[in-house]
Amino acid sequence: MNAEQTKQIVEAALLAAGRPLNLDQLLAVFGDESVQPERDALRAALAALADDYEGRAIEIVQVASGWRVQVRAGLAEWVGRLWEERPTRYSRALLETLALVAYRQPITRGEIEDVRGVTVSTSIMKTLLEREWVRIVGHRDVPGRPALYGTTREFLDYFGLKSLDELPTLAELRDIDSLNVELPLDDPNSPHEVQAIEEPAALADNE
Amino acid sequence: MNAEQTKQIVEAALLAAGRPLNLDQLLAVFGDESVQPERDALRAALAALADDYEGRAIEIVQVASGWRVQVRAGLAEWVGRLWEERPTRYSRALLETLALVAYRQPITRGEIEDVRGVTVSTSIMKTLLEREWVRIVGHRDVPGRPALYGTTREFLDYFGLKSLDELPTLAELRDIDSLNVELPLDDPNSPHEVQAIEEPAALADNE
Amino acid sequence: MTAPEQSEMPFAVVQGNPVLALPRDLYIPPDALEVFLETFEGPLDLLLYLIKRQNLDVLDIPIAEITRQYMGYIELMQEMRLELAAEYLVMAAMLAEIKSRMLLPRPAGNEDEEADPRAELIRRLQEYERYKQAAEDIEALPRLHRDVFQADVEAPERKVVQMLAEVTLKELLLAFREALQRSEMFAHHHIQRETLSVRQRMGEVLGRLKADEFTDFSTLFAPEEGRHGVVVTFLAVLELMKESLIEIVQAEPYAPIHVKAASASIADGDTALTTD
Repeated sequence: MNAEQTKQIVEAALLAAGRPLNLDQLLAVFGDESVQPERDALRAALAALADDYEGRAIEIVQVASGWRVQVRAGLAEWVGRLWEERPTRYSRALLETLALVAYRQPITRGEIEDVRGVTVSTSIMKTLLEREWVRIVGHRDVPGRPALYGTTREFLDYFGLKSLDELPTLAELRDIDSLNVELPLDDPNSPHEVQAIEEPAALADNE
Repeated sequence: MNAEQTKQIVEAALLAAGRPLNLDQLLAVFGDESVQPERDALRAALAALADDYEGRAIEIVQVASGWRVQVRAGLAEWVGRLWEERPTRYSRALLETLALVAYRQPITRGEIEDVRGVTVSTSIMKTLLEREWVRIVGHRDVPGRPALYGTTREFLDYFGLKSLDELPTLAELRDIDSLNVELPLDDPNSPHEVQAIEEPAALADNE
Repeated sequence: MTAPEQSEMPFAVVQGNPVLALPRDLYIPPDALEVFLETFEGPLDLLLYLIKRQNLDVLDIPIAEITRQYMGYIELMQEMRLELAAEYLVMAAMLAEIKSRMLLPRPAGNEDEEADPRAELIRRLQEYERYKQAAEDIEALPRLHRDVFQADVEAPERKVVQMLAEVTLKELLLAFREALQRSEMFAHHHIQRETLSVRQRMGEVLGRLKADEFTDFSTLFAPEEGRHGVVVTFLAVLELMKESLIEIVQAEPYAPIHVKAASASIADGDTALTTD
């Protein structure tokens, strides 16, 4: 099998799968081991496709469970019109719970509640589990053996991440004692420089 | 909007839609009428895409409900492998049933149930028959004439046995770990403990 | 319901000065206020809002002022008959306690050892704030079906092929042993190694027989199997007879023996032998 054929089969598989495919899954498409190309040949095919897609409507991206072909971000505005349903909006309570699971996993529901200062409703955990963004990864060895939650590969895929390392950086905690030495307080550079890389304009709703 | 942009939006829509799109649906993607391209411009974009796809893994075809992008028929053999379902492991109930058929054949379902103390589901018998490990060898001459099951040659072949005599006796079964010397149960070279999911040839190398 | 009057609680900050009283001419529809109050994700969120609104640093909250504002909101929520989570009241108590401790003069000389009464609250506020921010960051990530659309192209012959599961002999035997242990079959040793080959042969013989047609008895035996094989077949036939699974007929002594699978119509004279 030559490089061109390999590329065609890889492209066909990625376009038809409707889900990300990793190298093993791509190899399996070729049949049993005797007819599978080398992994390097696959990587070359993926790179060649990425080149082909340059300037086109689609691109190849790598997420947690493999490679997927998706519409370029600049075209999402148009493509989104294909579906009449508005994309689901998730409540702040759900997103905060998800953030705690993502950054502090494995974590129990009680620990999430400690940080948020309010109870976490059962329906939120249920939604996160049903969406397969979160799963039970074990039980904490304390009375009641509460479930420990962690995020899934589907979570990473959904948000276009290869691994948890790619999550936006968590703000650092400042020590109360640092206040006394770091006066004046109003240094505009100090408190927020460690904040998230992409500053979303999302705070607007707080005023 | 120039022809290149129009083509990109059309391509993005067709690739992401997951269903055929007719001209009206494609136009709607562009927004309201004031910004929609001419229908001829759309047709030109579709023709240009068809040219682009020449020699590639996909093609544009017109079907009853519109246009759709599909994987070329010549690649079906490979792409079809994407939907091979991973095998699910057999249940303990199924294994017990199979073992009882092996040791007490010919045996009726009712007799299996007597030993197991629980009913044997129809789907278990169906799976065993379909797998051709078990067959109906006759009917017991009692009311209802229940089917009598026995094991097959395929059963022996699969488990690497020349005859049922090679199965351990009940006494030997008590200490299954001592069986390793007499039976090809655990080939130290192939990690059977982790079992099997993708290892169809696993038993062959025991012979 | 009338518009609430809250003398102490600032509804807005105008040029740095909190507007404490709701202007008489400004009417906030109760529904809108309710929606506003319901947007808070709990006491920490409400406190953060109060702090941020005044551009205060979390590390240096004026406890007395913030407590007063917080209590104002709590009263308002109660007045609006919003279902007030217990956490809000717990926080109110915590604030009151911190406030009172702040009023106590600290013993001179050991300022370092005496923790700031606000420390725990500040820690919790910061901790909550960073995850609140993280939630907003996650919300801003490109998301599948909202910002990202995966290519999904029609594939020819999209049929699902079910692969077969694999089993090892050891698994099979372990399962069997467990079933036996439950059924106490170990108590009766009526299955011996020898009978296994007989049982296999019973199945084989039965498989070759038909109910509506006789088979020559002698054809059941394969001489090439040797004496042992013939004996096994014979035992199998006897066992099948005992279990009323086959019919054997012989027209007269020394005439050929014929065998057929048992069927209900012929076996009516028999007392049906069920398995024991």
